Amino acid sequence: MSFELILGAWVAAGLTLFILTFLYQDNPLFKLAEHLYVGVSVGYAIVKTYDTVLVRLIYEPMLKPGITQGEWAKGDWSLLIPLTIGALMLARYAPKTAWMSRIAFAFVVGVGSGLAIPRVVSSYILKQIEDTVRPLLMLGADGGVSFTASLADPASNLNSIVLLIGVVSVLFYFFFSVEHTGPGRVVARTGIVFLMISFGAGFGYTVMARMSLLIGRLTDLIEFSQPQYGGATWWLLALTIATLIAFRLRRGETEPPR
Amino acid sequence: MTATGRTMLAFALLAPLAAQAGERLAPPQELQVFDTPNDGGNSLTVTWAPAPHDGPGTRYLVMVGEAGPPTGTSPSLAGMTVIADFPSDSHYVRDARTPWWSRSVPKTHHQYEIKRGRGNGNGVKDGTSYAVVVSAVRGHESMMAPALQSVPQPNWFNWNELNNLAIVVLFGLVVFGSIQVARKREIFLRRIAGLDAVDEAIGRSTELGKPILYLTGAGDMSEPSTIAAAVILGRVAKRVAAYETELMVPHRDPIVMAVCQEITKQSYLEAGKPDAFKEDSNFFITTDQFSYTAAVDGIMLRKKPAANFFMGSYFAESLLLTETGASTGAIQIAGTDSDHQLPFFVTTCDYTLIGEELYAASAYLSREPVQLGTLRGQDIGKAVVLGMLGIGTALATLSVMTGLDVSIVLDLFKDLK
Amino acid sequence: MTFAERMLRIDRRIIFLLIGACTLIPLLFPMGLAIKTSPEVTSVYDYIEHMPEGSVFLLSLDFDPASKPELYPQAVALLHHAFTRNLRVIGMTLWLPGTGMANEVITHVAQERGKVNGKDYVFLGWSPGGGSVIINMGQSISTAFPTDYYNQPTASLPVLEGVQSLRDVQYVVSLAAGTTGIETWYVFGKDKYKFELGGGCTGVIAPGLYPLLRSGQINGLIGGLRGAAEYEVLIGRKGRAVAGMDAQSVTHLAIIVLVILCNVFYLTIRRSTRGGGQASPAGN
Amino acid sequence: MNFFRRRLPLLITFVTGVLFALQYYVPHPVSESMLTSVTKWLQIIGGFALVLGVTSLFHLHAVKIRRKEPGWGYSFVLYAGMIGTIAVGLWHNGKETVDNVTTAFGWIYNFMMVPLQGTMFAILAFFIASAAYRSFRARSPEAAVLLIAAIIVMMGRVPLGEHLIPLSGDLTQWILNVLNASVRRAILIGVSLGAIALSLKIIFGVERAYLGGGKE
Repeated sequence: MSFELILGAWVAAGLTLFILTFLYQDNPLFKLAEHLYVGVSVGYAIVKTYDTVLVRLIYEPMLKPGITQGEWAKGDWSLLIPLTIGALMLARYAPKTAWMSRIAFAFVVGVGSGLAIPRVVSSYILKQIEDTVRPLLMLGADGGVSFTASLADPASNLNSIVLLIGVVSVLFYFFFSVEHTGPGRVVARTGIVFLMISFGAGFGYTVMARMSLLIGRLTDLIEFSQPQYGGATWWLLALTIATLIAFRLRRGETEPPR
Repeated sequence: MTATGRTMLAFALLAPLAAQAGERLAPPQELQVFDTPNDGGNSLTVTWAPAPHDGPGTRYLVMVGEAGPPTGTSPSLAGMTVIADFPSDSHYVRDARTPWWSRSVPKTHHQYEIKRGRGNGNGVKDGTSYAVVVSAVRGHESMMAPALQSVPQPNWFNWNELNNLAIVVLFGLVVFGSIQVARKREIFLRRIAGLDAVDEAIGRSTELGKPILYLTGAGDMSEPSTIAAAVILGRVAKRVAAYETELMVPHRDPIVMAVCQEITKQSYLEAGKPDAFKEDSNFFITTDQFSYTAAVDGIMLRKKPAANFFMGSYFAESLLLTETGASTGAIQIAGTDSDHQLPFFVTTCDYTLIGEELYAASAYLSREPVQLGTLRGQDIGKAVVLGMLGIGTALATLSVMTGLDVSIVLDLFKDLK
Repeated sequence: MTFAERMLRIDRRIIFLLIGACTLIPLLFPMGLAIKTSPEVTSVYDYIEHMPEGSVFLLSLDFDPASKPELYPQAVALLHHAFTRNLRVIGMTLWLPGTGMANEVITHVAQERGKVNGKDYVFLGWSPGGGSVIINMGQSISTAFPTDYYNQPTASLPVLEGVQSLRDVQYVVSLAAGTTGIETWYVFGKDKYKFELGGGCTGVIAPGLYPLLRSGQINGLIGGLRGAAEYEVLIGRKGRAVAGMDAQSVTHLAIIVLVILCNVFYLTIRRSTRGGGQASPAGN
Repeated sequence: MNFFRRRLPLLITFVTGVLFALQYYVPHPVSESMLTSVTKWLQIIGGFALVLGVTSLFHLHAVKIRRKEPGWGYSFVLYAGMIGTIAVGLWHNGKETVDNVTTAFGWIYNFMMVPLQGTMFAILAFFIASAAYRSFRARSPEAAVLLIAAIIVMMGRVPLGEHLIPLSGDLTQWILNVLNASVRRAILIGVSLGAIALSLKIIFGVERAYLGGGKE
């Protein structure tokens, strides 16, 4: 196994353990790893933005057209427009020119809002209404009208009714122009029950998500504890615990007894 | 398989063929060729009427070729290519999912769209005239309709989306209309139960003589939830000032902090306690998610506030904050529109303003016409949606029971392109 | 303080230890419980299974390292399936921090399957703008990504021959850990450019995607580690997700037991306080 | 100057907003090519917006180090991590792998960024368990409903749960597909109405919070 991989295993195992010390309490090891995390991810973002935006989206299409073909064969000077708008955005940092950044934000927010409106209507309003509006009875194979009550089939009539009740009552719960009294109270109560079921489902599903992350980290730690990595996890675990104890003792000395 | 079974199967297979054999093969009737409407060009549409001989045994062939100079005669078949060959019981107008207002041919007619793509070769180009021929084929027999010409071109409006545009315009009018109304007179808003919980929590902190912790979330000042959090902070600060309880507001965004500082100051002034206002009750920690969370958790454990408020937008840190807060025994009130964090707020907090309730609470407190008017406009929008769901379901059910065609109304509620 | 109260106030670090143990033990000693497949996952599998050879499959890996344990196994399974079916694969990401992982998973699986970069698959990398990237790809892929991750011009890659825009892509699957992901691909992509869309997501956002699944806006949904495990079962290639499901089983059960214990203690406390309140006047 | 500072931005928002909202309804190639150009620009501007977010962090920690505020040493670690990553990244042209060999930049990504971010979120697994034990109580009928739904879904999503109570799997499917879908749909419709109202207010200059930055 290469040296880089072994070193990598030690670093990764160490940083993982440092972060996990937060479970004991907030401490310098956690803070160290946490700040390193912010620094590295910001550095990563800067490098990627430079490579993608400046090199691949601006410099090459504009000044190095030879490497691409077709539409890109000629230098694309229209890219100066987004470059200018982007530069205006950065004007925010000098107090005197800060107002210029408004022009850039105005453009981005304007286009963004415009793009969003019709698409939101189409995808999140019409499409959702379309799928909720379903006949409450079904045309049977013999031409007669029937009612399907299977819970297992999401498209059954019974489920269409349940879905309709859910959508209507929850929409009504978020209706602020009428008091929730009389029949409104019943509908709003139904809405809150539906909301709670959905939150319960969300909680349950999220448990799986968070456990997966832990499983992922522990799987790595188990792998790094193998002899080919020099038992990195074990050594580092001992080191981390020793450091935590040392911090605890030192703090006990410096802090006056209560 | 039993003998009877086999006979029945054979009968079932033969029946349609026998019926078809009785029908004479005829050339496609009412053939129309026209530029495909509502599109960006490079496409033609052919439609023709269904025929009695339509069935699995018969096929339709669509042929296209560039039309020569318009001589008035029918273009020759040479130079035409077959671009489609399909069973005659497929490809109907109704398969294309268009609303009734943008259809010119009955739904039962056959329809085929000629354009570049899977198996269509290079398709057709805008501005060029094309001749199109459709023939019905059964076995070796074939009947052809006379060729028709048309020119594909791009269009300036997609009429299929008319209902979408209408919704945008009408909803816009409703929202701006409501804002105008709100500027002129009071708009009724139902009581938000969560606000009582806010007062109760402040009351309890005062009794215990412990501080109050108020968080404004992860968002910046452009997010509606952060604005709502700042407005509610104003209310909390006013109460706190009256009772002279300690208020702590740790921030993640410097601009939000500056705004909240102003709001807090104003609240102390209104409560008649400007001297009690402390500049450092609003303080900045860091922009980073987990450093911030660790620091706030530290404050909770050290200062043991009697009430924690979590307003605004939150991400994964929500649970780290509320779980720690719950362990210190504080009353916790949350308000957020971050729907994946709601399950955690609902389980770990004593009261939660769910989603739009947060905006409503803020509008209720601020009495600002724009906020109130928008809320009313959205309410009208919701009422219309509820109406559409009710009418739509009733009509769809009626249609199943009576066989009535209700698409004239239902198409309005659909997203058809 | 009663026993129930004391139990409810135990140091949370004891629970932390319990959860750590419940995760670790099944990882070291797997049980291998059978995993049932659900219709949501099967429909993604079936769609890929029935795509003709050489048709274009776009996999957008819209997640960051924080969601790696959930979505990485999904990506591995989907890529294995797509390469087995000899589809042309386009990889990309809308999430900057995910670029390295996305590149790694595609290269890794392609190597295992003996596929050649540029001929059988391409990794376009990351580009900022979210929805704008998708719109732009719908108009022209080589405008949105003039070059791929390795700086090869996209317009001349054999794998992208005849693929000018998203209209020429048959199936898109977005593996998403947040709002720039499946919804974005629907709103700015499928809605207009008419490819079929499938989704894979973390457990946190999965419940929020069911309205889109029901209305057919996405044709299937692979939810969290469970979804990944189901996909691994479907393609008959058990990996990290199936291995993780045992630990999931134990931790889930542990949490259910904790919730029940919490409520038993809570109800005893409530009953005893209520009971005490009634008993005292009678005792006087 | 007032025109450039106040009116011009509002005018730009109005014009671009209306133009791109209407673009959706116009299938003509002219409108499509306008969409292509502007979305290409937005990709690039999106890159600048990222830089904007990063710069404020940069500034913040620089101040902390200069003033030697408590914990400034950690800010130093942050800087070291950032500058080291940038230097290595630029050296390798921003590539994690070259010819299937991991570069030093890829090494930093694989062995520092991935485990650090992953573990940060893995902590939540512990907190969710502790919340389940300490605050997941049936305080009211609504809370009880939430609790039961959560238990069923937790059972139905794992093989062991389905093995012990076979019904839980189907029940989970039903909760997710029908009950949960209806709620999420209602929330989606409500939130979308809010989003459209907000976008319209921005386009017509009623909502101006986004302009921020820079005094009048």
